[in-house]
Amino acid sequence: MEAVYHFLRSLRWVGDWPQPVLWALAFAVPIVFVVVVFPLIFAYTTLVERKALGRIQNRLGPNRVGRWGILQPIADGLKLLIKEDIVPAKADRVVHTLAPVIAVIPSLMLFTVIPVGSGLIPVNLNIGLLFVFAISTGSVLALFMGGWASRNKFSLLGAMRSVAQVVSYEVPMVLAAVVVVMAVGSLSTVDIAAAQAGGWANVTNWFVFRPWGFVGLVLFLMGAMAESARTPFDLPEAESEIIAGYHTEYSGFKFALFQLGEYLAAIAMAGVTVTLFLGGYNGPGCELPVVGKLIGMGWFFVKLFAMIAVIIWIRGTWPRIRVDQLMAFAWKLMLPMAIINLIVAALYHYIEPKLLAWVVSAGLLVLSWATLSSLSAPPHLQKRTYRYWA
Amino acid sequence: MSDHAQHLQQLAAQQWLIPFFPLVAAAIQSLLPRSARRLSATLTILAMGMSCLLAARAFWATLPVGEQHDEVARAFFNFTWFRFGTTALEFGFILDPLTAGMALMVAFVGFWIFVNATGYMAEDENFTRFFCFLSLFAASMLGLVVANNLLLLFMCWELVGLCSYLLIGFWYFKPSAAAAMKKAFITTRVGDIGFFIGILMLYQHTGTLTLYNAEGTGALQQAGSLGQLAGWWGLSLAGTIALMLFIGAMGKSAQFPLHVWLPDAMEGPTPVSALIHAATMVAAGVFMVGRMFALFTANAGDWVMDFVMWIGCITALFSATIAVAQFDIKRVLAYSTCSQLGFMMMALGAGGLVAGQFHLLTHAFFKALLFLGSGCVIIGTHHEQDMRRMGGLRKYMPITFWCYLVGMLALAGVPPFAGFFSKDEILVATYHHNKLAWVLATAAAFLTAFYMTRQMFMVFGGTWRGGQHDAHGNETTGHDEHHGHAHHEPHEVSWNMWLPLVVLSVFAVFMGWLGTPWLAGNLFHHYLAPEMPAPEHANIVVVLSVVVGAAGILLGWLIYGRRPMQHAAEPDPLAGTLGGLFTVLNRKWYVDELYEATIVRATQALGTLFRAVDKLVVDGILHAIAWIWWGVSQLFRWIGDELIINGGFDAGCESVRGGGRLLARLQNGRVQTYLRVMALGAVVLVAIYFFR
Amino acid sequence: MTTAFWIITIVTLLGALLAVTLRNLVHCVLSLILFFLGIAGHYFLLRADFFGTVQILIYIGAVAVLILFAIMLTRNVTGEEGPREILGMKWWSGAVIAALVAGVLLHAVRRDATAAVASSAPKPLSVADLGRALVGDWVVPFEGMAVLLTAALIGAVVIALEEVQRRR
Amino acid sequence: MTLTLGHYLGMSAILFAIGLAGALTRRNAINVLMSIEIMFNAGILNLIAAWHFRYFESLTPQLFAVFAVTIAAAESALGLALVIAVYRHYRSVNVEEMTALRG
Repeated sequence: MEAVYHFLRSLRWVGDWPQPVLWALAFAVPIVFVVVVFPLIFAYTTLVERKALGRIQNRLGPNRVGRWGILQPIADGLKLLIKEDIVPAKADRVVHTLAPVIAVIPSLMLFTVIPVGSGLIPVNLNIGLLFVFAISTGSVLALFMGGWASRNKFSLLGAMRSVAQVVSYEVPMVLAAVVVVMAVGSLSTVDIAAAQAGGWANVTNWFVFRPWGFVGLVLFLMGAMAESARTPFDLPEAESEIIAGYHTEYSGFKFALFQLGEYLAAIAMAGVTVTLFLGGYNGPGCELPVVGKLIGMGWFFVKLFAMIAVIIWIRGTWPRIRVDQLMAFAWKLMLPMAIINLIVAALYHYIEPKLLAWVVSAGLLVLSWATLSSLSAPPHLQKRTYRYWA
Repeated sequence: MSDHAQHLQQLAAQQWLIPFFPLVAAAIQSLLPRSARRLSATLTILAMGMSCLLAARAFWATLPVGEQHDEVARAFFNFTWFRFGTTALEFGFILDPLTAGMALMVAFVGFWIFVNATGYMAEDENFTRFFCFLSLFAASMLGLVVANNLLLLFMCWELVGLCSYLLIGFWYFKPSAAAAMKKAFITTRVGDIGFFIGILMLYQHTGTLTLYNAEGTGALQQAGSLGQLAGWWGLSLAGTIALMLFIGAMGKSAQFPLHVWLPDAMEGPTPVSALIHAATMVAAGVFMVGRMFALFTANAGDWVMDFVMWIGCITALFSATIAVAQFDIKRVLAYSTCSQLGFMMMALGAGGLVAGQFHLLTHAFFKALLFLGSGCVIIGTHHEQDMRRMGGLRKYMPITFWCYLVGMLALAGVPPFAGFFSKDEILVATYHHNKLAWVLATAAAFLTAFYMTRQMFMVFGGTWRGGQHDAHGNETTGHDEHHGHAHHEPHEVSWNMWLPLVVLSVFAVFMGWLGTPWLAGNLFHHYLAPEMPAPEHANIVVVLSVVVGAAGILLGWLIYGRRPMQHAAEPDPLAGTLGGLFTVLNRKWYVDELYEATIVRATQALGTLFRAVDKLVVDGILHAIAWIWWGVSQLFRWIGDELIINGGFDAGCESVRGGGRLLARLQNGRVQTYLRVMALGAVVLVAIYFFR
Repeated sequence: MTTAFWIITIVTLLGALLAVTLRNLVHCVLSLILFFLGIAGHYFLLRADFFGTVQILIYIGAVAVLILFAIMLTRNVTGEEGPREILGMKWWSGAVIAALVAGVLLHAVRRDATAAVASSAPKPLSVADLGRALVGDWVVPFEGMAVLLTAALIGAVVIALEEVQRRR
Repeated sequence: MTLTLGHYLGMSAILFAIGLAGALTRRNAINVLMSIEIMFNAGILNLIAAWHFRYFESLTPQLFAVFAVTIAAAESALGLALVIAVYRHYRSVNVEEMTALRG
């Protein structure tokens, strides 16, 4: 915000305008940015996703509207807008209507604390990361409200699944992010991004290149995917089990809002992951005086799209897991791993030749991962023989 | 500040270490598994040994040296525990002769009792728990002794009570033990209410609970000015507070109306009886009175000192009479303990601080010795406690016998032994103060000698009467050695049980010389209270007490020694002489029955009443209304004399019912009603605060 | 700031009022969430950002979700209550008592001279300072809290599981 | 009109009273718990307001608030567990029916 203000002041024509106007503009720019750019990213993410899934599944994907289906998202949007908005007769009308709105708001708010470039952040909260976690829990409410208000047992099942899932994965996810907070000593996303500058070509200082950072990234990404109900954690809307989960009874624009909220949350979480572990806007050339900011912004979006691609790739590759597997995975593998990761990060901080620290903590993490995964592995099932009598 | 004073100061700041070791031991043991028996005992004994060494160091430092002949060596260390608002809560530790002597005694006697306990409890499966409790007890008792703050003292006082409760009921699966633990806890709690009121009053008027502080504003240092203010019941304020504190001491030290718990406390394991109910905890009341002595003597016109003396005197005589007619080896000792505590209280009340504390110390040694001896007897005779089924043990358990004899002679007040000197001091002090009390005390001393002789002869004299069956008597008595029943024969106990007896009997022999005026002046008096004038000696008292002691022993020999009991079922020879009185004594003057008939019954009646009221409520409003309507309709249906009478009766019932219902509606089990009343109460309180 | 205060206050009071008066349990929880949001808003207004986010994280993210779970596990999932005896004896007495309490509290606030202190716009709370204090001077209460939370967690699990195990 | 501490105290007093009214009148145990949460929050808000207006140089109010929030969280978890246990036992969450402790 301040950065925008100073930029406006430095412009020849605009700089002489009265200050309140400039401030208002400075306010408006990030808001417009958030409200326009990210939904646009959302729209084309859906297209990319459908194309990519199509390729993975040996199909073509959408290719009818415009060249390479490039206008497909717009067509989808129009279709959803003009569809009839149905509220089931027994449904709780108010809550039913409120739910999609609430689904979108927290997702949009998440973007306010993600630095897309050096100094380019809508709001620099000194507790940005905590804000992310606080806000991201809000989405679960929307899911619950939508599922509960529909008065449909599949919707309710989906809602309850989503609540349980989010509550369970919140814990390891937060713990995975805490290692970064420990390393940086600040909850501010700006500080976290800035702390990863430097090193060879602004790359080697990314936290992902520390053993604990890599483990943190994996854990955080899994938690984030569970929070935003992406495959393989899409139990709340498992279409083969409970039709479409919490949004079974939604149609038209409300349905679109739900989709929007979910995708925005996924994108925002990808953004947070980039900020926390992948160096944020840092990359070769981002330290240059003037164009550096733009280069940094470019790096940020490159990484963001890479993360989105990874998420889509995972969706196309993995099957959905069962409910008991879901819970066991969170509590028996991710949580202990996150706690061990915390300890290892602390060790890393205190062991002095950093190369030694790197080797030691990597070894510890691999060891504990091996132990934990063998402990939480499903029991080997014996060959069952079925006898048919009585 | 001289070097010596500085050294004392340093030691005072380290006084907390004395209770610290047993506390740590207790904490560790609470986590040990049941199987860690050896470790547990080792920990307890080691911790106690550490405490003992520290206490000895502190004791050594308080011994009078060189120039400081005429003032008490007292040092204290106070610190702020926490503060709320502007009020700071101070805690502190003290080091003066009273504390040092008591701490050394507790640690030393406790150490040997722990050693003995390893033998006594060897077969118990809850060995670890036992030693955990013992350690906790030792910690809280030592904490009580070193406290320089009445609140800290009270906390330890209660902890000591808790440990006593836990240890009396150590075998909680025995109904009698469970009853005894409750009785002990509740009875002492009655006294503690008085103690607590005293503490609150003291805090109200002095604004501090620290006993001594460097500014001279400690609670005891203000005793003189408190003595000038008027209190209740014609006492000075200091006297009133002292009276309240004494009520607490009465509960803890088992003085006359509150003594009932101590004999029942013998349900606990014998080392517990030795440690808690003879040597240390029951002495805490005496110690506390001694510690707060400045309050008791603040105003010479108060009757509180006489009260203390008479309570002590009555207890001494009263318990001694009961002890004469008991058959349980431990109960005799228990009543004897009551009686001796009465002696101590009497001495304190007669102004003999030194005499009381001296007897406290010597008594701790020889009574612990006697109790441990009785524990050895009990183990040696395979858990037999009835003296009628013992006898002849002198032959089977020689070491125990000789040690027990030393303890008995010390308790009976035979000249060279410890008890003689200390009891003598008490009698002298009483003689100077009040002749009647002295006569009664001498009578109690006579009884003491008598019942101890009786016990000696019944337990160790004569022949082995164990293994007999009361009614049949078909097992012969005189030929135990020929008997094949080796299992029933008594045997000497293991070394870890008799070694403490030997050590303690050494003290029981020689310790009295510390407090005799015949040997370089009264050393103990000089140590404890150099500023007080030593009491004049009175030869008649000494002579008479020797005579009385000898007479008691002689009488005991005449009745029990000349012709030993042959059968366990034989009646006590005394019973024939005393007739009905013996039964009365055997039933402890029916005090328990009296309490049962009055206090317990009244409480139960009150409980029944409340229950009845509750019952009415269960019926609820609906039933009540239905009843009224039913009555009314009856009235209209049959108008006749009989029915009118009936109806009138019903109406009477209804009115009672209605009253009960009104009261009991308050307790309807609904949280919200309670919350409602709470909120209303809060509103009323705040309103009073604003609009008073 | 004053305007913001009044707006947030209205939201907060509305949330609280609805939470205690609405008949549908789930609606109550949703109103409660509105109330929690209002409180969080107040914290942000008071420059206690940390507490604002903590309020959202703990109360909305955890407590409200827990309550929703409890509703789903105990009552009919629609959250409907039985018919209400509106303006019954209980309702009136409760309201009167609450009003009395409010009156007494408000009177106390009015009487208190320090209540007239205006904002001095302190610098926002530093989380780092808070953290240092928690593991510094306040480490013992902090550890105590950790123990309390663990105990509450285990206790809650035990209480809620009891019946299941007995049935086995 | 400037904003004073009194505004906050008064508002939280009213919130507290609302919570109390709920705790007193609602029949559903979960509702009662929610009302108690309202009272808790009113109390914690007081702490933060006191920090803002008077004790901003001290960390104590916030630390206190941290502990209060922790206790509130523990309380609600336990309370809801109890509600569930009671429901399993009585098949009801109506506080008026939980009268096993009646005298």
